[in-house]
Amino acid sequence: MDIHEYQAKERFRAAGIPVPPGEIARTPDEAQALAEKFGGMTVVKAQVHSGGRGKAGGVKLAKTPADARAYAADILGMEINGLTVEKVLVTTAEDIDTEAYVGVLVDRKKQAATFMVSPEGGIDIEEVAHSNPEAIRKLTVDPRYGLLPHQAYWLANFLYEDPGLAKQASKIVGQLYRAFVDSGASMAEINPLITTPDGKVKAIDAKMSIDDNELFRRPEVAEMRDSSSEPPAETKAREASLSYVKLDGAVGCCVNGAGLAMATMDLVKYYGGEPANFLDIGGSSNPEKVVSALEIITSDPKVKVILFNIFGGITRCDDVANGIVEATKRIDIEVPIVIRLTGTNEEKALEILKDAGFSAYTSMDAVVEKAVELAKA
Amino acid sequence: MDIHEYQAKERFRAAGIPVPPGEIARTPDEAQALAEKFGGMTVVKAQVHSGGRGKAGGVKLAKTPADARAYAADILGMEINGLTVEKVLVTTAEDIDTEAYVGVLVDRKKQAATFMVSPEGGIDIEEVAHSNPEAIRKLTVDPRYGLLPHQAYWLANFLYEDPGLAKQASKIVGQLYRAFVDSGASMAEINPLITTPDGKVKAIDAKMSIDDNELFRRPEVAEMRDSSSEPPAETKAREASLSYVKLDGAVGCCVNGAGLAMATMDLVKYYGGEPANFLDIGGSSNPEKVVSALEIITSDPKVKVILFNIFGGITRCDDVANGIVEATKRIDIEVPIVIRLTGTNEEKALEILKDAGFSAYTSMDAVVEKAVELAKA
Amino acid sequence: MAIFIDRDTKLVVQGITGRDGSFHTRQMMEYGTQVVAGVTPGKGGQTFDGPDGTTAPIFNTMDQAVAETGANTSVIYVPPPFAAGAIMEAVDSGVDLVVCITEGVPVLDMARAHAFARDHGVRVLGPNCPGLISPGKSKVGILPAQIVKEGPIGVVSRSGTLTYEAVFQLSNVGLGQTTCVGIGGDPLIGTNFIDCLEAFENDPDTTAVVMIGEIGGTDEQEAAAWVKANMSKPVVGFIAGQTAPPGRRMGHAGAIISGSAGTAEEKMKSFEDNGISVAERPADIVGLIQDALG
Amino acid sequence: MAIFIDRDTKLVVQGITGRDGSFHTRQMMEYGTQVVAGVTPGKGGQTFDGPDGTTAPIFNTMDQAVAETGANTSVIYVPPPFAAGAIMEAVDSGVDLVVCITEGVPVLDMARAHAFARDHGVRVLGPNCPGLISPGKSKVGILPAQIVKEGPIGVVSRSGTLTYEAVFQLSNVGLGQTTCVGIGGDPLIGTNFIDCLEAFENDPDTTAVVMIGEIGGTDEQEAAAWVKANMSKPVVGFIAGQTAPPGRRMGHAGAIISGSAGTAEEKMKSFEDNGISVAERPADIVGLIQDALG
Repeated sequence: MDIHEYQAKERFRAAGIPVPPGEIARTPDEAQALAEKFGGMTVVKAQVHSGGRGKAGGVKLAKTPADARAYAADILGMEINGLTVEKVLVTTAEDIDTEAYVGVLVDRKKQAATFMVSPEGGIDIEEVAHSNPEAIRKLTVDPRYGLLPHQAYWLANFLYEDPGLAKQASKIVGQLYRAFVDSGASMAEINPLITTPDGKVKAIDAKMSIDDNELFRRPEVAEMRDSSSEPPAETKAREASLSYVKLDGAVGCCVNGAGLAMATMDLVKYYGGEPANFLDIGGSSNPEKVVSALEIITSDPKVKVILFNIFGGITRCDDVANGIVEATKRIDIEVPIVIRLTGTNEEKALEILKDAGFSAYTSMDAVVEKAVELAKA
Repeated sequence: MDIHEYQAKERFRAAGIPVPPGEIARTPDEAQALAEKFGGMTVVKAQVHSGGRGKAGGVKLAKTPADARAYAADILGMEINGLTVEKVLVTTAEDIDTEAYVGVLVDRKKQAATFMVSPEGGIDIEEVAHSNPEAIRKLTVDPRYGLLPHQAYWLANFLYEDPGLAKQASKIVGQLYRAFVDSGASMAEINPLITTPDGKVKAIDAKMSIDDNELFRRPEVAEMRDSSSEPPAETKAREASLSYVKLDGAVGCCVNGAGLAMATMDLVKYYGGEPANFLDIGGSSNPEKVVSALEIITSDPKVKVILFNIFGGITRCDDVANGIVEATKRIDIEVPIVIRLTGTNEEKALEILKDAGFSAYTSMDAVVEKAVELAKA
Repeated sequence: MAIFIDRDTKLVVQGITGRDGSFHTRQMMEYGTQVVAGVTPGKGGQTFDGPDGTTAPIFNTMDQAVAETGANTSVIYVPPPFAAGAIMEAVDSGVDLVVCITEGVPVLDMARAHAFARDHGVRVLGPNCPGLISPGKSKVGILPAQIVKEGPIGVVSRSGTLTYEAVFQLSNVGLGQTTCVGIGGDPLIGTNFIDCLEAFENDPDTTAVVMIGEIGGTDEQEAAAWVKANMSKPVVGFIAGQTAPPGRRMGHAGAIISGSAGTAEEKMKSFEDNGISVAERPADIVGLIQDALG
Repeated sequence: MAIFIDRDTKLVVQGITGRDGSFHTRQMMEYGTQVVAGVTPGKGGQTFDGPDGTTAPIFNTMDQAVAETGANTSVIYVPPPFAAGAIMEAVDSGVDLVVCITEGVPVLDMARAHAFARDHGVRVLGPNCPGLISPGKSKVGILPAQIVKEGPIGVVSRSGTLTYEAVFQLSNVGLGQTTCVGIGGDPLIGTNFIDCLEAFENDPDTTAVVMIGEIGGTDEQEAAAWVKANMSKPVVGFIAGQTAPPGRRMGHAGAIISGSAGTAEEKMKSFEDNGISVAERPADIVGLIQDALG
């Protein structure tokens, strides 16, 4: 789960990281009031779960409260990568001497939290990792010991030669790790970490992703979820415990298992179609879940056909077939449905489906070819 | 640093361990008032840094508030192993079904915190460890992982067969470890851990020793020191950063280095005398420290002679000699002083001492023999 | 022969009294897996009733279960908040292999649990994996027994149902399996492709290997390099997620393309560069294996 | 030869700019120890001025110090709150030996630091120890150089000044030392008696060993059993604290008799039972060594 910059900054502040003052505005008036309260120049920043805010015009430097108001009016309601901006962060503008990068994420290969720091801030760290790896210092945190003081200091020394700045940065690295762990994060980033002309080190941007699996024990973090910033279909899928990702094609996919679901999408493409979504309904034959899945898929007006691809393993195919038949009775569906069902009790299942008027297949390739054909019709 | 039962119980309560209500009384009236407040039967317990309270009559079961008053009157002011009781803990009396033991201390050999638990509670765990080691289950906590849930449960299962009791005890074991670590303790003990007829597990006695080296970062624990419960000379020594332990003999010892100080005491005994104290003045030649040391030693009326045993290493002997001469000028000392000084610049030092009228030696055996002779005179 | 589990596998089921645990324990017992014990804290002393009058004793702790039954393998069906703890308990108990089926375990919990397992030299499979099956010998986890068949092919996969798809097709043409291993869809897993490939390479009964990867991470690329350097047996590979968008999690916590790393394209290229035959569709796997075996 | 340090020892001093650190660094340089670097965070780039115009560069981190100078040993004079961290930094930097002089380090800090050192295979001496000296070769720590002398006796001790006493007497009768090691007076120490005895046993130049123990713990008893089982060279032992009362800490954090364990009587008996000559007084050590060497 991604959280907004202003939310990540709250977590950072709680961990002691120096973050300039800033608050959220939902209207131009609020933005102006905040700019007046802070005094001096401010920055108005779109709060949206997307990269490239700056390029899209979602970040503006305001000289006066009136400017802040005007920029907020521009930014609120703006669409950035398909997401509507509903909130802006109004924060004081800082004098910037240098910009650096400090980030921590879970490294799959090292199987542990890993820091990356670079004195080149405000950049795409992955790009720097490729183009100029010497500009990055990496450190994997041994989960048995946590981040040790000398490790934080070692990272900080890569950023600043000045002892005073290095000392501040060392503290911030430790605090960032604290915020990362205490938030159950999978990624936390300060980009840029700035120095000011008067020798202070501060975080002026903040990014954090939370491990969804940590949310059950961190209700205060779970509350940070902003459903307004994701497609309604994805919200509904999450609430129904379905894995769903919206795409652009016409073939609505409903599959059991994530790997098979991806392979199904790929096969749609292979046969010349475009998948409308990724959707894993899991191992359940529960009609409720199938109903939710169908509602989500059909809420996408681009969908021209619905494709079920079910591999019955422990779950018996006839149970799943009954679930599908039951579910389709409960909701009106105007697009054709094709179904592939194989595995345990497959013959029984195919009969049930045919009796209910569905096209039933046992071969994955056959059903996908059919679905693509129907989508083009 | 040992802390009192009531203080250990405060730490335990803060960690969530179920401890029956109890408060401190300094007068019989206060004890009666507390017994009235708690209602029912109470226990009046001497708060003193000594084992064997119970045998000495320092723990009494009071049926009524009047009883509590009477027992408090008996116990307050009582001497237990040379220490005067100044406070009693008044606590509710619990119905006891079974008694068990749960303790954790730093094990030198394993180099880590180690739990010992036994279903035989209210006992001397060291005695059980010798007489019936099978009645004890031990577990060393890997400092890299801390106490893991299954380890706490494994210990708890050794105490109770009943799943409900084991579950409670498992939680308490975890909380005890938390209290131990958060207090910077070197030892924490619940003895006994009881079960009540209604199936509750509770800690009705508590013991904790704090690692002196942790106190600098735990002011709230450092404040628990009760100087009234130690000999004034030891308080003074601690404040002067001297290691001092009072003993019963007549030869006051003033030595640089803990090992040499112990060896000096042993040699006093070897030559037929008895040491009055252990005292390590460290590597300093600072007259202030020597003054404090002399004041502490001479405050003991049993002392008949003062013996300096100094090995000059990095510190030069002449510096130390000057320190001793300077210090003895500042305070009146009525007992003879004999001094052994050897090592760097020893000749110069011996001259300084002889000029100031002291018996000066270079051999440890010679000076100790002389001191024992003077103590017997 | 087979890898990781065989007829000597003596299994403890952690969370045996739960809904999933009890269901799959019966399935495993039916298949012939030696389920020697179950563990559910607080239910020690009770007995688990398996199919056809078989039973397994239940213990409070793994320590007791292993001491009393000589178990050498454990499988975990406990809920996510307790799964990492259950892994560490199993590791501590002295078993050789711990299979964690549970999905949704916090990743930082797993960082600690994997470190603990490494420190103790114990193999963990998973978490968030379907387990493994050595046809005709033993089944540990949730893989459907009816689709497998004894034979010479090793199968290793990050996915569940996609594995069934591949195994089903292999079995249908008579190509049975030595062992099918689901290594799991999480970002931090205990046993990776290389571990399995190495075991298959060393298993005299395995003649060829099917390796099913997906987007996210670089495990497949490292495995491909390992295959080229160390593997004498033919390997056929498939990657799911060619149409997955970057930055989105595709069901599995580990199936996410971050930046330029972990795309299906990159993985398939790496397979090709290292001599692994790449199946474009799941349906192509069988043909490629048949080609490889001549 | 000698143990642990010799002419090849290249030393970094952690806390070189502090009062104790700078004083003892000069002493070590005067003795001829190769002090190749110092570390004080924030003072990197400065230079430490040693005796007779010698200097040593100062770095911010151990990492830099080792990379730039090829140091293989570190000695620590930083205050107690930072000592365990300094040990871990040194361990991480790639040196082979870390000597911690600092007294007053919290014991739970040391439990972690010792675990870290074990994980990295690095030897720690101390904390709360006087260090060690290989006469004529190298000195690391605070032992007074003027009392030692080159020769064939190994000395290992938990105490500081009591060691000086013994070494002084040995030197006075011409019995020089291969290495004198102060293992420290804390309850948790990185290098114990057995480690030193084993090193002395393997050192061809050492012909006999003096071992000075004290009350508290059971290190001496374990060492005695080890001597009987493994040691061909004669060992003379002394134990301080025969008159110490139980339950009281005698200066050193580790010098405390807990219950029946750790009394001087028990340790002396253990020495006798395992063929170690026991000196009743420090003054007897020399005679016993002379007897042992014939």
